[in-house]
Amino acid sequence: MIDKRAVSAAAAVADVHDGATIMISGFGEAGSPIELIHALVDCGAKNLTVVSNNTGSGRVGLAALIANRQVAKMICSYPRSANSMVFPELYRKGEIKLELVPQGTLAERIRAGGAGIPAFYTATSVGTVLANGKESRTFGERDYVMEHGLIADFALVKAEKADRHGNLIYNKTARNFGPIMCTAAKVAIVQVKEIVEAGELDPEEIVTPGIFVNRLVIVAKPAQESQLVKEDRSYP
Amino acid sequence: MIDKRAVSAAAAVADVHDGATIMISGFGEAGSPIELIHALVDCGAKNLTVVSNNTGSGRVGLAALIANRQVAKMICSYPRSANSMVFPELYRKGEIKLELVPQGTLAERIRAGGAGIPAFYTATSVGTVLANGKESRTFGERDYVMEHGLIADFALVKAEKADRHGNLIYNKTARNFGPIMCTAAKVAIVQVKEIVEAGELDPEEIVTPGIFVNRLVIVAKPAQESQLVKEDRSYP
Amino acid sequence: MSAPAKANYGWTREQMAQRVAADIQDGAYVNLGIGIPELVAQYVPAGREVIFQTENGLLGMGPAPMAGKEDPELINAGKKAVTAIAGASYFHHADSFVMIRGGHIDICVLGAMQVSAKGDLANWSTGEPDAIPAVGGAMDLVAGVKKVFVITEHATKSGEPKIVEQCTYPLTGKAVVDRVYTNLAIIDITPEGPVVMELAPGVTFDHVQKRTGTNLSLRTNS
Amino acid sequence: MSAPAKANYGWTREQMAQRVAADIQDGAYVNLGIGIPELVAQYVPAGREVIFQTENGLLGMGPAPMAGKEDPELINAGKKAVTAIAGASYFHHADSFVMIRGGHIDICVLGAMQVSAKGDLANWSTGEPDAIPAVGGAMDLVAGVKKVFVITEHATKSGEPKIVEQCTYPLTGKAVVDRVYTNLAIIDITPEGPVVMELAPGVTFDHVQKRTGTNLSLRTNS
Repeated sequence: MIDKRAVSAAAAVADVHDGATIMISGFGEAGSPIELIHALVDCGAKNLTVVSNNTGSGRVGLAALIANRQVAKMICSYPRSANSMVFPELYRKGEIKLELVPQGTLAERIRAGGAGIPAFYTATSVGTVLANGKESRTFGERDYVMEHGLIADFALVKAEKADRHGNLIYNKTARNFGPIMCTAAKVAIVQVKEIVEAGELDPEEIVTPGIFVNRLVIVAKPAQESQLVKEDRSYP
Repeated sequence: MIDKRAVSAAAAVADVHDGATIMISGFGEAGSPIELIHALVDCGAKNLTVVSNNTGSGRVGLAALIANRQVAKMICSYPRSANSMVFPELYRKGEIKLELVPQGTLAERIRAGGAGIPAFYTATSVGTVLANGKESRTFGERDYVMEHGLIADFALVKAEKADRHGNLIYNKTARNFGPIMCTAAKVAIVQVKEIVEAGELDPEEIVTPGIFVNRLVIVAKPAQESQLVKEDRSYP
Repeated sequence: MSAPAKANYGWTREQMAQRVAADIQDGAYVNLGIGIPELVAQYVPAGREVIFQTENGLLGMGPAPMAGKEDPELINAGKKAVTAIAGASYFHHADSFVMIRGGHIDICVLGAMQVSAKGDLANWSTGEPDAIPAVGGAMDLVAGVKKVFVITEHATKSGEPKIVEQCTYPLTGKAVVDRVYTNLAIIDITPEGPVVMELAPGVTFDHVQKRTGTNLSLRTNS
Repeated sequence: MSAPAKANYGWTREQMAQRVAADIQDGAYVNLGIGIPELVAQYVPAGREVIFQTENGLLGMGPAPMAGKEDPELINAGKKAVTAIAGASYFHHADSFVMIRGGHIDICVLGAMQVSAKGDLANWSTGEPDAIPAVGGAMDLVAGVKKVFVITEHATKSGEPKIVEQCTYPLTGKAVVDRVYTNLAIIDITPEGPVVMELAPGVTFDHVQKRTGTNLSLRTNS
């Protein structure tokens, strides 16, 4: 019988290896899988490439993973949010690499990776420094750059609810990168507040079909990053 | 105030011009907007290019549009279904053109058109006659062909319910090409069984956000193609 | 579930479908082509849960509905009425082919007109001038799904071999087939060519080789 | 809704936002950048319905919630708490940028560091070696949205012009800006260069030209 529940967050991330590429959902704190990231801090895998829109804030969640020197490279669109200090500090010291990608291109590269599309063309970034070194091409009367699909070894994603098949629904703007990251990772690990019986989620309403999900972890009351930052918490 | 309701199917398709490219939703009869297609038969626009997965059956719906000699070219994946005779007959006589596209490539080309992506690469059709004349390219160790985004002047789509903003939900496997065709057409015309107040559709559940929809037509009790074919009906 | 009928020799279609079903692991995501492949869904072994995808937008396809309960908006890729299991989901066509092209489906089971020694598959067109070409999702499936199983009669009704050195019909994909299930044998396509993994009861290797258009080898239990 | 404060001369930020809002047609789909552009939402003229998109996955963004009613999972692109109107919808990031890249958003309103005579926009990076580069969705917006409006102070705090012959900061996009709303004037970027369409009350063309790094022309009512 299909049952994707992992016994714990620690068990769910235990096989993340040094040098892995990890996609982490979230736009700021909305949709950021803090508990899974903290399990990854405990797991200790190093030299990671992390694909995530931001770089975390304070010293918890993604920022804690970076502070713990587990991340060699960030692929993201906006590495400096309010209260983000860990990444900027390491970046200025040259101790972490950055691949800066326009947000829509980042999203489309992830979607392409999940869809088996190795490359596509977009007008985004044409004529800017972010197009430097990229192949360009004219279609019709417009110039485009070629961008490559992104895939990952693992995705850490936060959703709202799942069933044992791994079907997912999300909450409001916490949906953001979760659905596409589930498609683009070899192993998608998802934390949810609740796991319901198969059939309880309306099949018209499911956002991520279970085929894209490998492991489920229940975090009934997930921490909110902004609250942890306000309390000046750090992890571990 | 935003209100996308058209007064009738006839009014909704009145500006379809000769030579237009029209996307028509449906996989077989599921999701086929019969009443909108019949309005297009009445409208009489000619020399159309139609993008649709099939070519209709019997002498109603899409088959009626073809039988009425309004379609110069079909872009589709599967032009011969059960009970499809109009297209095969004209095709054998050389009186209608066919661009045959693998189903997933057709879907992705439509999605790309709606997403502002002029071209992408796929492994589908590599090494087959459908790759003839297409640019190919190796990424990693695999060969791919380049495919172009598809856009249309109009889309005729069947959905289940809408609100006045044009937000849509669909019914089961009648969803198929509807959502992506709405994104890829300059003017998306949608027939629904019912239009509800804004706010009645759960924002988590909306499949097509209203931004992709231009005109709504209520067809409370849409005909089923298979039933019309069984009754040997034809249109007009 | 219909009881397998007895064939003159070799496996019946139902037995072929049973053999395919036996090779589908618990928890697999599977797409079944139109025709004989559809029979596979009936033979999932007890204790296994297999999720069927149909490319027209349903994951978790269930069996045909009872007569009178058909919903023309709940159909499979063959445009037949189906049902949805608990835990099913609906999605649009581009998302459906994210599953297929993106390598998320574990197995697809397809019919064939010809399979070559190298695993080329021809199953969409006779290439005849008056044929209406129709490809559907076949090329996407063979390009994107992790394992491609073919289920087919070993030879055509007129006795022409379907497993051949080179396909003469237009290809669906090159070097895409992993395993072929026929009424006579189960044959793996390997880098060394087609290997007979199992013979149907009462069928000899020579019998199979005579009905095959390319050299077969027999699996050796080493 | 805060009452516009009075400026020493020209338009206040609130008045600038009002001018932008006045140019947004009924039924438009609009994306507002972070900062001054966010003010625009407050000034939609009575009788018009404008739908705001925020690229982190919401169409139909409403005003900020009342204090204590913030939901950390309902935020805008500036990561501030917002609400959703009746008729709103949520979607994932790739679908959000289908709207943006695909040309479905009618207008975006962005801040600027520099705008060139040809409509080049620089608004994402100073290009200084120790700056942390961060682009967000700006490049996607200028490449994909039908009309790009810029709302900005006419000059920097130190008096440097922001409307210039050539941008010296790294570009967000080339030839993308349609119209610039400053505290001094409304300026269209035309094939013939920047044209002052309207001057703020009490502001002369010469005054604007002196604070501008490229030649302006004045709209002639012909």
